[in-house]
This record gives sequence, structure tokens and C-alpha cells, in this order.
Amino acid sequence: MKVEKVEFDALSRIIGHLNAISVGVKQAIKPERITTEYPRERRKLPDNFRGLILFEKDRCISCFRCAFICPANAIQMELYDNYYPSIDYSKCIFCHFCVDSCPTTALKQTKIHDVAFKDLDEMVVHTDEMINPPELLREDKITVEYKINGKLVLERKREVEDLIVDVIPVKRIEYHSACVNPQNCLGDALCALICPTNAITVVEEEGRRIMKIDTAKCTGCGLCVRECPTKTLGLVRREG
Amino acid sequence: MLDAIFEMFKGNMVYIPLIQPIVNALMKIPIVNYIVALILWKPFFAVAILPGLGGIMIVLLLMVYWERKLTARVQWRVGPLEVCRPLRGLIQPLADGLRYFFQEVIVHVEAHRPYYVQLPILTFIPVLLPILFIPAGEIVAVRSQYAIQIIVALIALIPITIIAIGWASNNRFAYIGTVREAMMYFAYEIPFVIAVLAMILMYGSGDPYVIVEKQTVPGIVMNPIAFLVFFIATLMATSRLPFEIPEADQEIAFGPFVEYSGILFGIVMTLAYEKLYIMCLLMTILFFGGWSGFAIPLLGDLTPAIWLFVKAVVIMLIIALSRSIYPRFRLDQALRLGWTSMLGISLFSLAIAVVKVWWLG
Amino acid sequence: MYQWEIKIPKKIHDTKFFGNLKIEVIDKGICSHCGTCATICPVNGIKVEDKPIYFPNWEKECIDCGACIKVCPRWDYKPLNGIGDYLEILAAKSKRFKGQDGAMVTEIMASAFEMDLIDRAIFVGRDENWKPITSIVKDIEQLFEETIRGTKYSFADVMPRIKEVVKDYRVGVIGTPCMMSGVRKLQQESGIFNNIKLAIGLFCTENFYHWQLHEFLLKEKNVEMKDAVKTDIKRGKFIVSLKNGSKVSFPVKEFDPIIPSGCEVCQDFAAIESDVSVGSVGSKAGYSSVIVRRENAKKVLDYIFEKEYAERGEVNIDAIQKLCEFKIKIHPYPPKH
Amino acid sequence: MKEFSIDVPVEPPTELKPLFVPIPAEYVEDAYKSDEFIVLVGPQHPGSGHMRIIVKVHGDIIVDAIPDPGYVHRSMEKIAENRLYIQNIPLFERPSIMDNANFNLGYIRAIEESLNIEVPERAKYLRTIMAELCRIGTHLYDAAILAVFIGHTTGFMYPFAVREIICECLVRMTGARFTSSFIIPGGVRRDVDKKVLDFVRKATFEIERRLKNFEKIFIKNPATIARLREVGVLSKEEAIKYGVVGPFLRASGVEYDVRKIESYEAYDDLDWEIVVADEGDGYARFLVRVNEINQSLNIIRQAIAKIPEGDVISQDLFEGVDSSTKNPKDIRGAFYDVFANLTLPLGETTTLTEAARGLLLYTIVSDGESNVPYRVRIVTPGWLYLRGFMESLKGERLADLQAIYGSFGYFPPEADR
Repeated sequence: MKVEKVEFDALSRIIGHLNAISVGVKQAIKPERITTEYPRERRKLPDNFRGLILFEKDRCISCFRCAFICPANAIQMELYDNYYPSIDYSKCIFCHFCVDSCPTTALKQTKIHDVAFKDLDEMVVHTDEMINPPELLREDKITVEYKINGKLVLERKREVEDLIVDVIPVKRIEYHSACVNPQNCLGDALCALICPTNAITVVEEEGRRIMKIDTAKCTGCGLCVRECPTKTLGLVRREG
Repeated sequence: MLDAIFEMFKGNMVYIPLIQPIVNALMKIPIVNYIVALILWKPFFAVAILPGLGGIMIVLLLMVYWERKLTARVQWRVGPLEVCRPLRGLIQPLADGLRYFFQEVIVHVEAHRPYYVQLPILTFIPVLLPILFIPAGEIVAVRSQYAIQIIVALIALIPITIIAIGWASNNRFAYIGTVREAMMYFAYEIPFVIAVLAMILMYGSGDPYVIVEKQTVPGIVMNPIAFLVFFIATLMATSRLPFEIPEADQEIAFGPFVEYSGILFGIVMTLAYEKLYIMCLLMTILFFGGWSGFAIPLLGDLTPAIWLFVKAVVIMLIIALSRSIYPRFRLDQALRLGWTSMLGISLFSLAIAVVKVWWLG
Repeated sequence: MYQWEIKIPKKIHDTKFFGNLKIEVIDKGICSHCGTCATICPVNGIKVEDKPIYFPNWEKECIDCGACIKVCPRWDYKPLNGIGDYLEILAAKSKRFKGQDGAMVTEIMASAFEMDLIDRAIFVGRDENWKPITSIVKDIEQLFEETIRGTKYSFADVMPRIKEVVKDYRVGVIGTPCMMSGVRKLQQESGIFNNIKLAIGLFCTENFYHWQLHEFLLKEKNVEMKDAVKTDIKRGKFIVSLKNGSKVSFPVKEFDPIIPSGCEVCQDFAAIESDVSVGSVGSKAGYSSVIVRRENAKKVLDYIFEKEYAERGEVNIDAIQKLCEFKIKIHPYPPKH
Repeated sequence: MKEFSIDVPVEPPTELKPLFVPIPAEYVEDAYKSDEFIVLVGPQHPGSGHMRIIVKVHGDIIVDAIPDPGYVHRSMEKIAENRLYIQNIPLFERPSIMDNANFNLGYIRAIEESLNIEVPERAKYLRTIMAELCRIGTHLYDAAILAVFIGHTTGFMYPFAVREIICECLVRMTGARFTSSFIIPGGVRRDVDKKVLDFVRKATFEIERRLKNFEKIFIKNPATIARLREVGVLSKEEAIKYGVVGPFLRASGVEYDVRKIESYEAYDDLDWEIVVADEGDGYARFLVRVNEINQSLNIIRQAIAKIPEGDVISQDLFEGVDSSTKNPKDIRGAFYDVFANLTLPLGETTTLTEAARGLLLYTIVSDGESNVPYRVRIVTPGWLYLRGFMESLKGERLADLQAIYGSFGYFPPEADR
């Protein structure tokens, strides 16, 4: 397709000037404004909006997947009773790879996108701060939604949108760790060291070392399987 | 001696029925009555309050706000809002001015320090000089038969101060900016003078009083071509878009004013608005019937001044729209426009005036 | 609930296991520098470089698992000697490869690749100073490179490199007799090392630290290793062939001051625990002696001769036998001094 | 006209020395000995910044222009070598955040080509829609920058307002306004529902309607035309010689578009045309992109009308992966298991993508066993047409530098990577 040639003689110039002025005047009289007065009004965001990440402790199996996948290295695992993620929002790029990686939906997206931090240290949001949404001081009374019915209309409703989204947890098959190749074992007990739930224990006796996996405690995170240097361990489907 | 001066003041005071009781009361208090008499002395009133400095202050505050607000409106935005929300951000320019006040003024090493600091303040002189000759009804500083010619001559002084500012800045961009300013000066000055000349020819006098008196039909109807030339010359002279060539912040980073900061920058930036104000006053007198308008009994002598001011301000507000419609021309294009089309149509407007005066009476 | 148990060796000294190894083997001077301990170390702490084996900061970082002691060939050392069991002894010369002698090591490895016996092989290349650089070979094409052939007479970190590939691939290893012993110990210890499908042993009297060899040749013999094209030991003489065509040769005896103490207790000349041992001793110039010890190696050799990649030569078993005995003589254990 | 050079010894300014200007001292001295002088445009430039052009002017005419790019060089290719394949997705969106979908797409296609994954049809259409939305966004952004370069503030605001609608479309589709990291090897991260696609379709008409205002006030404004016409002309031969790409090449009359020549995603199924202009001046470059916006809107409408139902993530990905969820409509829960240990087979894969500003090349070299790329090569359009940009500056006025800069839509982060 060839681009249309634009005339540039005196007449078309005058028409051009008049056109430009007419648009200017028209918009000055009746503007098609699309600005929202943000802190007082708030844009309605879709449910899949990638905002601040919340954390549900009960669901977490301490599998470190979020920390491993994070492209910005923003997630660090912190030790409480187990290892739980903490997010450094000075690094986070809101790609939500962690949310998609979480096999148990312990990490959830919210619509919160405007949080003020006092300093860089505070930007490291620890696990206990991630469980509850941050304190919200909301000035907004109006929710604005972009609606197009032939023309773009900013629909203003006097309502306050809930920023926390209900996330439907993904269906998950449960696993537990098992010793599949005992003859490979070196007895190095790295699995016991890494196990976030202390499901793997080592008892040292005279001349031998007894390794145990407590499948009841095991969350099936697969960390020991990844860590084992000799492929001794493997994940097995949990029965029942 | 003092009494003689006081008598002179008293004999030529602005009469405003609305505040006359207060004036009368104040006139009885010693010393205060001197001050009141001075303020209401017509020449002083013209220069210091309306249409002089006071007018300029109002115009500056209003114009900056209006320009931003109008541009925002055209551009589907809101504009300044947060400074005093109930007034929709009306005092934003005041806040900006305040900020300029507390900002550090940096004078760089290579600048000519005395001129660099003094010139922005000195520019007030060529700006205020034309106001001496602009009458608003009875309120006038200097009454002259050749007032229009003198005003045009004095307006021509303003670019010289800008060039001096650029010179004192001693900067490559400032240099380019001043050269552009000088070139633009030549481009618009001649058509501008010819357009004014056409109007003077039409009215047969350079006396504003005669001009206003003769405008039973506004000058814009009598000679629209001259108005067009005058209008474009105004845009060029005050370096408004599409002729914002000397400043051109994307190309040469504010040209002559590139090195200024703080309150000096604030003063320098008002220069264009002050010039615009004077041009608009002149335009009102030449094309829009000056201070003529229905009398408001309560304001007395102030009525014509208010009319003049209001008309000028309205024109300014309309001119502000040009900023959101046009991009910037290149220098050579603007020069070509000035030296060919504008010169041509200004001569045409002169011809219209000649035809009207000689053949139609 | 899963439960399994591991035997752990006895500690002689009351310190971590690496401490035991350090005292009993490394500090005693019987460490052969084979690097088996580094191969198995689960925390990758043990370092094999051009100096005695060490574990920086082991007091803290060693997790005290005892794996290093379990696999160390010199822990509780009983020297192996003699020519060992074998299925067949033969001499051969590769037609495809050109090497120091018969290039049979490269040939066997290449054939193993062709037979899809292994996916990765660990070879020792060298830089311009003849410093050994281990490289993991993925296909036959890489074997045609010049630098990975020829004997370097210096310790290389062959064993630790096994760790990188052994989890996912079948591996072929070439090494000195002590490394072969290490490989067998590894295979006893953990099933994962059964992935080492082919272990080729080299005839070895002694091996050197590269820097010592380099310095010795430079100072005593005024030979720059940069200029060398080939090093060899023939009839008790160390021969360095130089780029300009001249040769420098001197009796091996002169090396005595730089022989590492670990080698002085080693009596294994013919890599008894390997799958197949290769060396120049016992065959004519341009041929290699090959001692086939196990079935997997036998298959490879059969394949080679079936495809006629190599031609046979005459082998002199007595010569090998003689050198085995000679090594026992010069390396008595326990050492005399 | 005879010219007289002033024989006054002028000291070259010392300021050029500490600024690490990549020109020899003699160059500056020569300029100062003759009638010319050197103006540094940038790097703190009111328009775009992050880029310095060393301009030698003779009076008002540019004699020579030397680019000094690299102010926003982040060594992306090197960073990529230390990251998992999947972790590079957010990284490779960053050179040009307006154009994230196209930049993402090129990389993902290289991975897919290497792994030999068949992408589901629906995912292909969704990718096409996203790529075109980003193309419109980028063209609008460039138009806005061009407007601000020649001093038109309304021309700056209108495209950004229209871009807001595009952002709204993208946020509804992907959850992020830009840098959505939405395209993954084997498809897209999750399915987009019908309502959202309907909104996007309606939005295209709204964009078209609003662009009419923009056309009157900026595109067809005589002052704009005056500034851009016959400025920075690159003839067809020159454009090819200097390796100009994308809409800027098409503006010089070369009919070349990767989407037609090596069609990818759903472009082959849709009906659209390559936009070409003959003049090769600044205005033609601008108009080509304006017309491409219309083509893109057309593509989006067609794609939404034609989009098939079905999966959005390739089933090949789940093969051999021990993942708990294998939902072909949503990657949630299986992201790590599928992608963390993604390893490309040994070899080199190259893809060409038509990004908004032109040809975008990705080459991934894999060593066949590690889960990070051995080498990634990105050649961005900005870098390719920088030479043409500099050549077109010569002989123009200093005031035209901005107009030409804007007409090329040069985006330093994209060129510097």
C-alpha cells in the first residue's frame, strides 16, 4: 500500500490550519478527557492484575520454587518454623513468575500497586508482613472504569473496589519424598540439612548412620531430590 | 512646595464612586492622605496599577494559570489542580513564583556577572516605558499626539535586552538563541510597523483618543488584513508557538535564558508575557475600540481602564490557545513567512487603508 | 516412613573425617593425588590443583559424612602389584588416530563412543606450557584435536570432573592406576558411579606436579616446555622432543628429587583395577600394549578389530612383567626412609 | 558566495576533553580553525536523552554528525548468559518496554524453534494481537516524541492518551500495563476470555476515532508538514546501503516486511498490506508509521474475529515433566516444573521478527546441556538504522536535527541494549 501524498499548496495549507484550529477550539470547549484524579479516584483493575504479592503460610510447602525462578533475585527464603519467602520490592519487577511457579497457590496476586516505603530496608517485605495486606490509607471514593460503547466512557461509580482478589487454588497432586536408590547413598545427610520441615532425620550410631524420611511430615517440595548428589531420593505420589 | 505637589495630586485624582467614601475618610488623615492622593493620581495610577504594573501582575498570574489549564483541557488532561483544590489550582503560578524565589541563583564562571544579574531586572524598563503612553480613558501617564508611534518604537527596544541577556550568558546555545531572536526581530518588525501604519493612516492620527473615538466600527472589521498581520506579528514578537523559535527548548534549551536559574529565570520568563500584554493593549486600542464600552456608574473613572484591561486579557487568553495547536516552525521558514507573505499582506493592508481614506473618505 | 542405613568408617583421630584423611594420608605423604575424594565430596569442598590436595576451611565446611575416607585408595593402604588378572594381552596400532605410540587410548574411547557405550569421556588436554587441562569430550570429532593426545606426566583433575557428568551420562575415564583404584572404590560406595562404563588405565611409574616438572626442566636441563612437541620415557630415559627437531634426554633417575611422595609408595604399574590398561612398554615403537581385563573392554577391542580400526602387533609380556617388578623394587611399602 | 574565514586563533574548548567524547582532539581543533564549530546535542537532552550526537555545524548547516551511543548500555547479552532461559524473558522485554510483546516474541520463537514446539493456534492469535497492540503503542510513542521534538505539546499528549487505551487492553489481557512477560515458550501464560477480546475489538474503533483528532491537529497540520517535508531525505539506494530497517526502509520505497516475507504467528492467515512511501523524507517516515497503525488495527480486528477456541499452552511442554498441574489453559502452578530446567539442544537458532521499529534479530547459541544460554545475540532495529539516521542529518539545518531524530523514532535503550 502506498502512502497517500499530502498536498502542500496554499489552499490545502489554509484548510489544514483551519482544521487544526477547529480541533483545538472543539477540544477546548468540550474535551474528551481521559484523566482520572488518581488518589481520589481509582481505576478499576482486572482480577489478574499483577500487583503486590500476598502469602498464605498454611499452604506453603517451602519448596523454594519462587526463590529459584525469580529473575530479579528479589525473593529470599527466611527461616521461621519452616522456610518461607520474603520479597525485596526494591528488586521485584512484578513478573509474577513466582506466583505462577507456586504449586500450591500460597503466593497470590492482589490489585495493590501503590505502596510507599520509608527506606530501602523497609522494602524487604518479610514473610509475616506478606500474610496480611499492608495498611491501606485509601482516599478514593470513586472507582473509574473504562467502558467502550461506541465511544470511550469513563464510568465513575461511587464505590470502593476491594483490592484483594480471591484466587482459586490450582489442583495439585501431592507427592512425598522417598528413598528410591538406597545403594547410591553416601550418607552425607545433605537432604536432612536442606529439608525445610525436618522430615528427614539422621541418627548416628557406632559405625553406621540411620537415615529416616517421615512421610507424614514431608510436604513433597522436592528440595532434597534436587540437592542429592547421587540420585538417591525421588518423589513418589502420595497414596490416598 | 509639598502642598503644591499635593494640590497637583488632588486635582487629578481618579474618581471611583464605589470607594469614594473610604477615600474621603482617608483624605482627612494626615500623611495617609498624601499616599492616597499619590496612588489615585492619574499618571501614577496608570503606571503602577491599571493598566500598568498591577495589571501586569494580574495578567502574569492569570495568564500562566490559564495557559496551563487551557492547554491541559485541549490535551485531555486536567492541568494544575493540587495547589488549592477548591480554586482548582488557581494559585499554582504563585506557588511557582515562590519556588523560584527560594531556588539558588547560579551564575556560571564564564558569564559576564554584572550584566548577567542586572539585565533581567533592567528589562522592566523597556516593558514599562510603552505603558506610559497607553491611555485608559482619563487615566494616562503621558498624553501625546504620537503615542502609538512612540509605543511601537519602544516595543522595539525589548529584543535588544534579550540579545544582551544572551550575550551576558556566554553560552553556545544562548548565542544561537540570540541570533535567532535578532533574526526574528527583523522578520516581524517591518510587517508589524506597516500594519500599525495602515491603521494610523485609517484613523488619520496617532493619538489613541482620536483612534478610539473614530472606532464606531471596530478596527478589525475596517481592516481585517492589518489585524491578521498584527496578530501574527504579536505571536512572533512574544515568541509563542508556532514561532517559539528563539527559546526552542528541545533544540537549544531555552536559548538566551539557558543559563538562568532561580528568581532570575522567573523574571526572565515573565518578559514574554509582559511583552504580550503590551502588544494586546495596543491591539485593543487599534482594533477593538480601546476602552470604549458601556459605562459602569459605580466605577467612574475606572470603567475605561477596566474595559481596556478586560479586552486585552481576553485577547491574551485567546492567543494562549495557539500553544496547544501548533508545533514550532524552523527559523528559515519563519523568516520566509515574515519577509514574503507577511510583508506582502501588510502592504496589502496598507493599500486597503489608502483606498479607504482617499477614495471612500 | 523410609529407613535405610549407611556404614561409616572408623575415625582414627578425634576430628572431622577430612581431618582424619588429612592426617593419615595427605600429611603422611602417601596421597597419590588421584582426586577421588574430591569426586565424592558432597559439598564440593576438596580441591585438586597443582599442589597437594586441600580443603580450604574444612574445619567449618566439612559436613563430616566420611565419604572421602570410604573412597580413598590410600586409606588403609595395601599396595597392589604385579601385572594383575587379564583376559588378553596384545599390542596394537590405531589406523584412525596418530598418537604418541599406538594411540590406542583414543581409539578405544572413540570406539566406545561409536558403540554407544558412553556419552561423555574425560580427556586431558594441555596448554602451551604442557599444563594439563581436563576436558569433557562429547563426540568423536573432538578426539581429533592435537592437544588431547600424548602423555603429560603431570597430575590432572580428571576425577573431580566426573562429578559434572556422572549424574546424567555414561562416562568413560582415562587415568593412572591410582585413579582406577579410586573408580572402583567409588563404584563400591555409590550406585551412581556405575555410570562409569569404561575405565582405561595407563601404565605408570610416577607422575609429577606440573610446576615442579616445569621448573626442573627449565633449571636443570634448560628446556622450555613451550618448545616441546612430545615427552616420552624410553628405556629409562626421559626424552623431550623440541620444536626445532633436537631432543633432550636424560636418565629418569635424575627426577628423584621431584617425585611426589605419594608415588613413592605406589607399586601398581599396570593399572590392575582398570577395565583395560594401555601403555607403550612391551611393544615395538609405534604400537601400544593393551591389557584387556574385563568383558566390557573386551567387547570394545573386538569391535575395533572387527571394523579394522587398528592393526595388531607383537607383544612382549616379559617386558611388562619386568617393569612391574622394577616398580615394586623402587617403591617399597612401607617406605624405607 | 565567497566565504571568508576569520583568522583569529580560537582555542578549542577544554570542556570537550573531560567529557570522554569519542572524537580525536584534532577533529575539534580542525573545526575551530575553520568556520565550523561543534555542538554537543545530549546526553541530557530535553527530548529523549541517553544519546549524544556530536554535530559539526557550518553556520546553521550540519556538516558532520557523529553518534555517541551507549549511555544506557546494560550488556543484556552478557547478563542473559547467567540466567535461566525463562528468566531472560523479563530481561529481553526491557530494551523497548513499549514494544515488549515483539521483543518477547522474537526470543520465545527462537527457543521454540530450537525445541521444535508446535504452538497452539489460539496462542498464536493472542500473540499476534499483543504484538500488534504493542506496535501501535510504539508508533504512537514515537509520534508523541516527534511532536515534542518539534514543540507540539498536544501532539505529545494525544498519542499518550490513546496509548492509555492500549495499556488498558494489555492490562486486561495480561495483568500488566507493559512488560507483561506474557508470552512463554509454547504459548501464552493464560487464556484470555471473550469479554476482554471484545473490549480490545471495541477499543480499536475508539483508537481510530481518537486518532482522527490527532490527524487534524498534528499529522496534517501545515506547520508539522513544513517541519518534516524534504528533511533528512534517504533515497532508496541510500537506505539500502546504510542498512536502514523497518518502517524507515519502507518510507524510502523498499517493500520489505518480515511479517510478509518470513511470516510467523498468525500473520499469514490475516489480510493486510505493507505500507510503503516513495519520498524517504521525515514526513514519509512518519506517515508510514501512521498508516501502519491503521493496518495494525485492521489486523487486530481480523484476529479477534478469527481466533479459534482451544488450548493456549503447547502439550509438548508437559511431556516428561513431573508437574502436578497440566492445565493447557493456564500455566499457574506448573511454571517452575516446566521451565526451570529448560535446556535447549546443542546448536544455534536465529529468528527474525518485525518489531515496531524494524527488524529484530535474536540468535541463541546453546551448548546443549546447561540451562542457561551459551550466547544470546540481539540486534535491535535502533542499532541498525543509527547509521542511516546519522547520514540523513548531513546537510540539514541544526534545527532539523530534532525533527529527523523524531522522524526516526530513535530509542536509545533499544539501540544500546
